[in-house]
Amino acid sequence: MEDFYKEYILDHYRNPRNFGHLDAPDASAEDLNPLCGDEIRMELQVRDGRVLDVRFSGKGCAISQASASMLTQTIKGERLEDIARLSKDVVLENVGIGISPTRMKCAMLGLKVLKSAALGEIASWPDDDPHTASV
Amino acid sequence: MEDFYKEYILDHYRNPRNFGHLDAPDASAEDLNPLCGDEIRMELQVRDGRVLDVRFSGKGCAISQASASMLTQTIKGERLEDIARLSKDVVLENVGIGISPTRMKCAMLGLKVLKSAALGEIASWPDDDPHTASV
Amino acid sequence: MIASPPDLKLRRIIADFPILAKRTRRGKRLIYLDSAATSQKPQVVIDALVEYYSSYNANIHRGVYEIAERATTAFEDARAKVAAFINAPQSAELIFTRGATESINLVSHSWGLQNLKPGDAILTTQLEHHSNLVPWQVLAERTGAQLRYIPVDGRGEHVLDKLDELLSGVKLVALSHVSNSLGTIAPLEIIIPRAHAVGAIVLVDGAQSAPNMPVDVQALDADFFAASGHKMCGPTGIGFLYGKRALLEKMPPFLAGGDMIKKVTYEGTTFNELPWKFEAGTGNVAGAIGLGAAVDYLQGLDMEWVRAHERSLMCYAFARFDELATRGLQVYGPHDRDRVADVISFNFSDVHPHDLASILDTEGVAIRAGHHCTMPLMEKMGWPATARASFYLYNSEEDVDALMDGLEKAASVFNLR
Amino acid sequence: MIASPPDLKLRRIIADFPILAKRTRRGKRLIYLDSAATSQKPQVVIDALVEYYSSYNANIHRGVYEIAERATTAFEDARAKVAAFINAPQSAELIFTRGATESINLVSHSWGLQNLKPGDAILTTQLEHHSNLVPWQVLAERTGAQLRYIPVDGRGEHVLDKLDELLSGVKLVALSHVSNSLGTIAPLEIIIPRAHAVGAIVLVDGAQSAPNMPVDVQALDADFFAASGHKMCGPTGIGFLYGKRALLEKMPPFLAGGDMIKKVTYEGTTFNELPWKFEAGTGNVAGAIGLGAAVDYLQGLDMEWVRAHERSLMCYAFARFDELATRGLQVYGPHDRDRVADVISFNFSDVHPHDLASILDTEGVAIRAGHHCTMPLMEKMGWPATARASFYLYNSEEDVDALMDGLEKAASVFNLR
Ligand SMILES: Cc1ncc(COP(=O)(O)O)c(C=O)c1O
Ligand SMILES: Cc1ncc(COP(=O)(O)O)c(C=O)c1O
Repeated sequence: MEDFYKEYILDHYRNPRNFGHLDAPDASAEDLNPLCGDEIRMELQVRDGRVLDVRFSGKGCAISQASASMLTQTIKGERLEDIARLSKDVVLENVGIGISPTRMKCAMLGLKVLKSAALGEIASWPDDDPHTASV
Repeated sequence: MEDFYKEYILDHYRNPRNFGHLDAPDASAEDLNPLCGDEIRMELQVRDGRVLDVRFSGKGCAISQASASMLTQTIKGERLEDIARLSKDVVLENVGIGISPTRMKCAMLGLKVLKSAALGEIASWPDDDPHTASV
Repeated sequence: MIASPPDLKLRRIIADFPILAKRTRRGKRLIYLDSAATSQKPQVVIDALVEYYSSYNANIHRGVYEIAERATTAFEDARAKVAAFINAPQSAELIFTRGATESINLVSHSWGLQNLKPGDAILTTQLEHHSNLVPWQVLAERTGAQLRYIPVDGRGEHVLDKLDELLSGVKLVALSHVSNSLGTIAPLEIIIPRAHAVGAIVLVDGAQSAPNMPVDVQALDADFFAASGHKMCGPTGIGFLYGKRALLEKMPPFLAGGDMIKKVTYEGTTFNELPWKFEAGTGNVAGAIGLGAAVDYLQGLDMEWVRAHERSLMCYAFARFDELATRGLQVYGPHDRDRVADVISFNFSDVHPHDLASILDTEGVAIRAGHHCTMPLMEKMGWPATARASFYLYNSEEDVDALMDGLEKAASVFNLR
Repeated sequence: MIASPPDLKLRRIIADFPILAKRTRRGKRLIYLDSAATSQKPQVVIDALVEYYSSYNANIHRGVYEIAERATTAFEDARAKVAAFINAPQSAELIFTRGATESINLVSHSWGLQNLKPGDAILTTQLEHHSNLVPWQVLAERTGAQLRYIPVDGRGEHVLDKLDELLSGVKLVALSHVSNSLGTIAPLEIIIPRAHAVGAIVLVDGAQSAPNMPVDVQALDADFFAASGHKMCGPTGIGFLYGKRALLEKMPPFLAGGDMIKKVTYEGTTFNELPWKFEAGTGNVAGAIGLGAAVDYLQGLDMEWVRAHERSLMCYAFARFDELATRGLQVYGPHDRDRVADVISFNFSDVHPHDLASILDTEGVAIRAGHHCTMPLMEKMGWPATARASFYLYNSEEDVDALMDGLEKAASVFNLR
């Protein structure tokens, strides 16, 4: 857990990238983690099925905000369908290591909201597995 | 428990005394033990506040039927107010010894119904105690 | 007939249950023949509770510290295990409740009040446990829907002659998989497809089937399936409701409170996702974890084996009971060994079942006496009460012999010839 | 300030709780500061469960054999103990439920649907737990009654200036005795008589008071009192509702099923007497017996002592927290030590409570972070979340010191000056 709070996490938490709003987003979504109250909104500008620009807003813990911030850097230029298919690994790679099961939703909230925006409907939690109700 | 099924219990069970109905009872009541389904009805003929005659009817286990049968023999000539105040001891004395807590209601059903008839309202279980919800 | 002594597997099972090694106050071996009321618990289940309370007791879902993580994982793993036990497609379709009764009430309050109106009908059967009957009476009264009964014959078998007629206008069929008072196994393979054909949904009360036979809710195509942990080697105070996701999604919550909400303001509330939408307040965490351990235990034994073991015990018991037929022993319930599960109801001459149970108790034999929470069935059959012996995975033919000896004793106390 | 080491009584208490002797995965001592979420369990409670499951596990109320008698007696004795613990006049007024949430839902469904109509009002407060808020929102929506809030000030204390106005037309007041997120002790001695004066009844959510202070429902003159066993040293899955007999008698049953009925026919049902009218289906037998043992344990310690112990821990914690005030530690909730119970909510600079809790966890310190199931309160106060430390009878001043050390660590991880 110690090495969880790497310098760059704190940096993204205190100086989130792509934070704010787009004037006329082509797609957007927002959601919250009912277990802790973290909130994230994602807005996308889309051209030819690809993400041209992205902004996020929200409030919450360092994990949720930093992972959302890092995610916005990862997905520029990506195709919406690829985004809708992103696995949780992309987030895990971004944040580094050591996320405990309960805090997984903090880390995954940004991805969930991003996928919802890309899909145009509420995406399920990225760690959903038919026989393990995620928390 | 063995000595519970004395000969006279079986006798009262198989040959209940005062079994049946009165033509025009002055007071009556019936009730059942929800835990086992035993049913008892008591009918009283009353003169000058005293029980002139009594009949009971019902179905159930040897304990419930025999104790009701024995009770009808005990109370002839008694005053209604005394009947309303009868304690469970009268039944315990009648049936002898060794009634387990759960079967106590079998034994007491007849008394409860008799007291209800005497009171003109539903009596509580004779073994009620404020801090021990009886069973 | 001579009882076969328990084989190695059975002896090992018996040793798994600490209570079966205890003696009664009179120094008798405990012959527990009341598992249809509640089952005994194997040591592994008791250990799971102790381990939780002594090592990682914490509230779930919200704590980020170590023991809370562990408790949450164990709780949700238990859900997954129970879901897999009945072959539910997703564990989000598995809601923890206190038991079958609460599960059925959840459906009657949530689905029932939302979907029923005057003119609709609810169909159940004549042999339901009060827990699968009274909720529908109450619901019918509240909604103006009509409550109908699939009749049973004198042996407690479903009479399906008029099923089409009975099904007309029916929105919900609620019936027990296995009857707790007669052991009848319901012909779900006939009733469920015909109910679906008229657009009705089907709730299966599995309180007596989940403990005793393999259950596959997908093969049954049950819309809801309710059961109690305490009857299937699990702790008290825990049970479950399985429901098809499409139905659960559309239903309003039942209880309101913590955990079932996503967002609350002073003005109103957004509800949480499945399964938590239906789990308001702190759940029975230890109970769920214990039920998970129970389900592991049962699957380790193999539910096919459990059913076969009980079937063979029933055959032995029926054969031995025949010996007392001429002295007034009457056995109720289906004759066909494939249509009856783990329960035998009977009466012995004019010995009232309560008296019989008290006499058997002096010999360490625990059976149930009464109406078994099926009063209307008893009334229909004309039985004021019955005695009931029920068998489970830890019972042996020697237990049946002990029951027979107890019946002999009762015969002598009551001077039966 | 220097922590006083635990005295003999406290050391003995700590030794009663097996989990407190365990080490975390990182080899740290467990500093459990989340008892407001759920308390730890003393060995006597765990033993009571094990004893039940290994020696007299049986379904209750109906069995006439030895272990069923013993289980029934133990279950009903537990009811009597819990009733006595809150000084209920009769144990028939004490209904076992899964927990405070179910207790409150019982009242909202049974009393609420029967007694409320458009034009009536329900009064609660701005600091309720979702479990004592969402049920009333749902009830208000169903009945057309209006839901109103007693406001709280910036420190989470009840503002009673407009109480008369707020009470006009009110049929039910529902409020927590102690707030789980701020520790505020409600001025029940003012609110209850004034509510009664306008003919309203009062439900007290005692989930946080029953564990932490002496409760006397007669002295309070509460009409209903709800609490959860798992927060007061008892098992999970058990709790209770106290209600005045006159009210309970007139209320319709909530859940329907076995045990709550007296007589059932295919046409309808007569309900059972109190308390069983409200206890449908097999209850949490082991849970109730465990709660009885918990209540014995608490009474053995003396609830006056528990309150005094926690009060003194709170004073110590407040004093130590002051040391970090200049570095951005903000403490919420009442200042007056007599108006706050076992809970301290706080925030530390820009460290989000979740991150704080994760960092503390690495030191073995278990606190809670989030909205504590009081989202509307958090929104009103403008706090996205808070960190919460809660104290119970097994905590010591050394635990507070460990919390302080953890906060220092968080400060260094987050580079706070
Ligand atoms: C004040 C208050 N009310 C109600 C509840 C709900 O209790 P339970 O979840 O045990 O039903 C809680 C528990 O967090 C509480 O603190
Ligand atoms: C067929 C059936 N349904 C429902 C129930 C009710 O189960 P519980 O009392 O555990 O809620 C029982 C238990 O006796 C049962 O046998």
